[in-house]
Amino acid sequence: MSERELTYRAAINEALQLEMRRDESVFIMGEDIAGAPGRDDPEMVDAWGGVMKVTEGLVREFGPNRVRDTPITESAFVGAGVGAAATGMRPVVELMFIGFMGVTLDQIFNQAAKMRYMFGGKAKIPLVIRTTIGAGFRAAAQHSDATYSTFVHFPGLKVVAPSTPHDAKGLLIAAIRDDDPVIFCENKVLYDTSGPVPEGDYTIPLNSAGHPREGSDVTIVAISRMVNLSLDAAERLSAEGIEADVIDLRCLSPWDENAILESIEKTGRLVVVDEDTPRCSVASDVAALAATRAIGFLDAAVQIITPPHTPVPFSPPLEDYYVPDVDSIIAAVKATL
Amino acid sequence: MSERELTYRAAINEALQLEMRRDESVFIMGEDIAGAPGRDDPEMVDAWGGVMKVTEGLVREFGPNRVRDTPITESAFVGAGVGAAATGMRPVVELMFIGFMGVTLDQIFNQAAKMRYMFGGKAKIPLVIRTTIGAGFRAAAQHSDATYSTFVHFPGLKVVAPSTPHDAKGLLIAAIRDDDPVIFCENKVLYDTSGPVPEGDYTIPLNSAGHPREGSDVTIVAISRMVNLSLDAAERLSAEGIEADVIDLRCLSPWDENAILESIEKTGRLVVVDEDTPRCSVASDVAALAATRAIGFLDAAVQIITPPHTPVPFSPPLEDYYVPDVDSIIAAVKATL
Amino acid sequence: MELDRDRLLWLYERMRLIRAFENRLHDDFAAGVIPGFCHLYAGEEAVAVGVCAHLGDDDFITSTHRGHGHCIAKGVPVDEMMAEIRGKVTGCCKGKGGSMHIADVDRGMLGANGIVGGGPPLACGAGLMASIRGTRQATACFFGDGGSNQGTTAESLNLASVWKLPVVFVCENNRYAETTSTDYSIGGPDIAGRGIAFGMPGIVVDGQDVFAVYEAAGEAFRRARDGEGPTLLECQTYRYFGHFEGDEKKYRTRDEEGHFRERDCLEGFRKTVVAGELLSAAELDGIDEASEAAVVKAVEFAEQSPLPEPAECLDDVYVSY
Amino acid sequence: MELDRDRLLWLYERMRLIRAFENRLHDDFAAGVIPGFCHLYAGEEAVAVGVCAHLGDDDFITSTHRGHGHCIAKGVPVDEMMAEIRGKVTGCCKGKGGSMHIADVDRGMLGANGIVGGGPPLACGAGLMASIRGTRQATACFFGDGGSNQGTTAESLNLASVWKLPVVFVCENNRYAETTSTDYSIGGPDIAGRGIAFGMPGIVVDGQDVFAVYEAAGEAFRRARDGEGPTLLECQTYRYFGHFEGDEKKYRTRDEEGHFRERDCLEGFRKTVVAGELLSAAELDGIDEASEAAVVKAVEFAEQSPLPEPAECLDDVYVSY
Ligand SMILES: Cc1ncc(C[n+]2csc(CCOP(=O)(O)OP(=O)(O)O)c2C)c(N)n1
Ligand SMILES: Cc1ncc(C[n+]2csc(CCOP(=O)(O)OP(=O)(O)O)c2C)c(N)n1
Ligand SMILES: [Mg+2]
Ligand SMILES: [Mg+2]
Repeated sequence: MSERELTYRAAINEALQLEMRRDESVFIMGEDIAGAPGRDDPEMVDAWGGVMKVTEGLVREFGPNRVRDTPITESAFVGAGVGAAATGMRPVVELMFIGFMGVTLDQIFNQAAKMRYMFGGKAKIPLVIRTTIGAGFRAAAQHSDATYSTFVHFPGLKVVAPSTPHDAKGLLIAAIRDDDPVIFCENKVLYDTSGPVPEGDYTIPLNSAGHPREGSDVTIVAISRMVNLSLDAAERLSAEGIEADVIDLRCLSPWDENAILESIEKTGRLVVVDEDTPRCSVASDVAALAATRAIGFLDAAVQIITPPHTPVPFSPPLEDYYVPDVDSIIAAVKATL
Repeated sequence: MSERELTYRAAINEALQLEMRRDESVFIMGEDIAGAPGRDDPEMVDAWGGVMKVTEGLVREFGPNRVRDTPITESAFVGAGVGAAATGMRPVVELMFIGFMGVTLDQIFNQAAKMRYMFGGKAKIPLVIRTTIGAGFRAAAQHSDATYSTFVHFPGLKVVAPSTPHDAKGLLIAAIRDDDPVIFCENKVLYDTSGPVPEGDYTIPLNSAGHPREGSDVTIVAISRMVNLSLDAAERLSAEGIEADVIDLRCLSPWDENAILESIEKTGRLVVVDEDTPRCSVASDVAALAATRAIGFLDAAVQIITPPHTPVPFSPPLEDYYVPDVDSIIAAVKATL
Repeated sequence: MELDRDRLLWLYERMRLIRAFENRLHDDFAAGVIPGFCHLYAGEEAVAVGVCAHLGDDDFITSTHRGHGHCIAKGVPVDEMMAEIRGKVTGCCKGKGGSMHIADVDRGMLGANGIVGGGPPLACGAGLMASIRGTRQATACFFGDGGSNQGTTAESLNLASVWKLPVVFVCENNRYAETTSTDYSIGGPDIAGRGIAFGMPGIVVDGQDVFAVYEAAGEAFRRARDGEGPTLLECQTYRYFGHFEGDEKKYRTRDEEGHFRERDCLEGFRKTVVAGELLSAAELDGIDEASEAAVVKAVEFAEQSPLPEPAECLDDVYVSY
Repeated sequence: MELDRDRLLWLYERMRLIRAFENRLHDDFAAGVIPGFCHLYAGEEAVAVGVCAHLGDDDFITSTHRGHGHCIAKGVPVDEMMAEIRGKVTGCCKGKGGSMHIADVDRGMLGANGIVGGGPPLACGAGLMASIRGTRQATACFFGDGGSNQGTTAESLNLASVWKLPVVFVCENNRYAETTSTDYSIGGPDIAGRGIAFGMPGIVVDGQDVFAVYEAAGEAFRRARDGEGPTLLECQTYRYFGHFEGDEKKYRTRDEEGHFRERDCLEGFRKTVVAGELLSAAELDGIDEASEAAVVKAVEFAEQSPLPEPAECLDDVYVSY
């Protein structure tokens, strides 16, 4: 029986569609997520479906009241998401690129994230902020960040970064149903990748890790697109008789520390692969977890593979140098052996 | 010969004064940093001298052209600092509390930090952003953060957090003279503390660590006010015969990795004390450094002491629980032995 | 203006209660029993009360760092408020928020806000909820003259305008943001004009006169609920105390303060209703006494309430984690 | 308007060069040789050129994601621009910035900007430098209709107004922000009025007419340099191509496009100067040819230039670290 395949993009679109059908309080907003807002001309409706076409078609089914194009005012519309969530809705807000967080961070960090706590637990903010991460598009320094670490740092937020269409759908549905604010990080380079995606709705716990490959020689903990590269590296290593245990850290906050610790216990070696820059990063957290809670099991120094501490450059050879690649993962694994 | 003592507040004020005297291109701006802007009445001039009184008196010496009170528009005036720096000035901008970063982050993260890189090295941004950090004032969730990790994460920024009046003065002078954007974190709770401060100008390298106490049993790496607590802990431990090597991580980005590594080599034990929240933090970086580059020297699991992964609560017993204390540092040290 | 006796009594009661509450805090702060920052609303009562008079329990407000008056006008019980400000577990935020984050979402009070300009986007969100659901709920968004310069405020004015959200923006122009006079900080002739520029009525209102506020807000909420979109009311008022407790107010003259104290909203109200024989002086005196008593009771409640257990620090971050 | 021959020639030359540059990029993008996002300025030339005509080398501009036209008008060499857009090491940002971050600080071009609303605060900073130093340097701040809704823009208008900064805010209202029409996104009758609300002249200008832009900008820069403060010019214009290359423009009609193409700034200029016998058609044809040739040369320069070495990725983050 052949499983249905969908792209990462279509899987996200389907999750939104299913949740909007299921629950009237779910609505989506963002810049040009439908396109040509305010125009009646049927040729124009859904003119874009989002800059990455992830929300295509939704305005046709749900109309402009629940699929809202916004002016370019991220503070106001992300904040409107927070306010709508505090008053009973389940908004899904699109922040076009994670690098745009700077114009709206206060509404995320000081309002959405802290509100429940400041109010003594007497509010809930069931808000999802969908955003895109990742280099590889030649989109240069302000449109290529993968800086989810910034959000992981803030208490009050949950952060997920799926690497497969299957996880994207299940995590997004879980995020929408969750009563806390969730930052949902979609990797632009993954939108066109395909994989099996069950029909109908299903959820994946927001504190879970994926375990796409088992092995006993070395643990590779990777995030988002770095999981794919790590699996490629693992294939090549396997040919040399080195079996990697690959952990997909799809949930960044909360995170499944035990999945990591159990794997380290098994392998005694740890390589962390992260597309975010190195300082104060999830990669550091994983290494710190090893240093604080698995030191007795480590047979080698931990290896961390990330981009350098630089912004993302534009020119193709520079950008290609910036993003971690399969060779560097393989070299890191070998350095632990 | 008795050394001159100044408060942390006065040391910072003196650094600003000296640099403004020395260099016409240095100017300062922020909300109510003088007070009563636009009023001629001599009784009103310098009505506040900043909410924490750090800039008191400067407007009397340098006038309102170089000591500029701003409207409440952090994006505009921090960005104006970036623009002024790019065009030849050396602005020192006050962001009243680090928790206000959210309303201006884009100008810091996407403009100040990335500009030089995006422009191929053909710009320099000699900007200092002075801001206050730290809990202990019962100032609740939005005015008590110590979230310098957010800035350490971003390539293109330098970040310092002095713990003594001496370092505050020397690092601020260095920051003003530096050609890169520097986030200068002042701990509110330290303003009234005193210590020896040389007259005249001197600088402290922006990539250096302090080493306020030597010891061979355990390394304590601490930041800002946590250095003081760590030194108190070290005193008490010393009474029990445990000698701590205390590293003052006054420079967070760049940082003196070697100072940490050398200490770990000597002691074999590492405790990290940070007032920022734990995820994607400088504390994680220090532990990760140990895991990646000092694993062979570690005789025990690394211990990390930070506040919990929560916003800062208001009520005194809650806030006191939130901030790391001397007892918890001592317990952590003992756990490494 | 159709203001019946009950409504008049309510207006005075609320204003008077705010005044009593804030005066007491002023004293208590000086006595050293109030932790943290404390921004008092005394002097500005007519604004919160004239606006909130139009709101029911299922309407919303967003607030500022100077939020006590908004709370009381919206019906948050003073016992829970006082306990919160003292950091007690019986406080409306269980001691986690304090004065700067005092809130009561169940009563539609979406929180004081430590971030100047933090509230307007949230107000758009409450308005959006009502707009999407097609209810007649309305939201009042309070912010200061200082807050009117914040980009988030401008963005929110525009968003509410283009989406015709049922939000009434209430600028409390009390002439100062900390030490900074509006003469210095406000580009343009007034703040109301910014509303007009963003496509909504922008009206300057005498914020010392609760009747004027009540009337202007009445029309604004009618528009809002009828789907005609937002309004910006610039209410000109004055804070009696410093920016926060401890502020010496060196940036303004005692003369100026006196001038505004002469236009006190409570005094003005009293004169009008007594002269117009709408309420008797005795009735008003009774409210004065009751207000003081309510505040005394609130302080007792707060004082007798326990502090939170330290480890409660760890709770209430997430619904689940 | 005192426009001598040289000035007229300069205006046409610059506009024509922008047009040639952008048309070529349009083709080259379709041919797949341009990496990344590419936002073209064709159609809007009169705005950048009419404004920058008033600026010298030591004046400044801030720009947007749609920055090529601003660069050319400010005098950035097209060779270095084309090399940058192709990611070459000879580019004005050594290939690190690309189209969206093209810059030339030495020529006062403070960078295209990938963040809508990113530029206005920077423009205030350049203005502040001049204001503190007491020079007569001025700054032009370009932003779009979409950018006019961003809070940073409103804050900057206010800051420039209260500090009387020598900044001219130039809103390029090309009727769309991506797919979003100004009918939908702009609260209020126009964008110019926002300037007025923040205390500066706000003027609607025909952005298809370089003479109109030149004249309005002239007075604005005079004010700026004389210490009278900022001005907001809302220049009504139109972009000929999609939001970025690859955009199918489903959100607008071909009719509408035709309407604006009929009001083309280059055609309009040609008609006026030829009819007025200010310049000859032959002179203009010569400029047309020279522009095309300059772009061909720029492409050759770019194509022959090397890519950066991969490890140059690590340079230029800090002056020292
Ligand atoms: C984003 C931000 N910037 C600065 C502050 C510090 N601050 C607190 S209140 C205040 C003045 C606010 O003035 P206004 O909006 O007029 O309100 P008022 O205090 O007069 O009621 C300032 C600058 C803050 N809390 N948040
Ligand atoms: C803060 C931010 N939000 C959104 C975007 C995505 N974006 C890029 S250009 C653009 C439209 C800008 O419209 P406008 O300001 O009118 O300029 P135009 O493209 O018409 O020249 C948008 C939404 C961005 N780059 N930055
Ligand atoms: Mg005020
Ligand atoms: Mg536009």
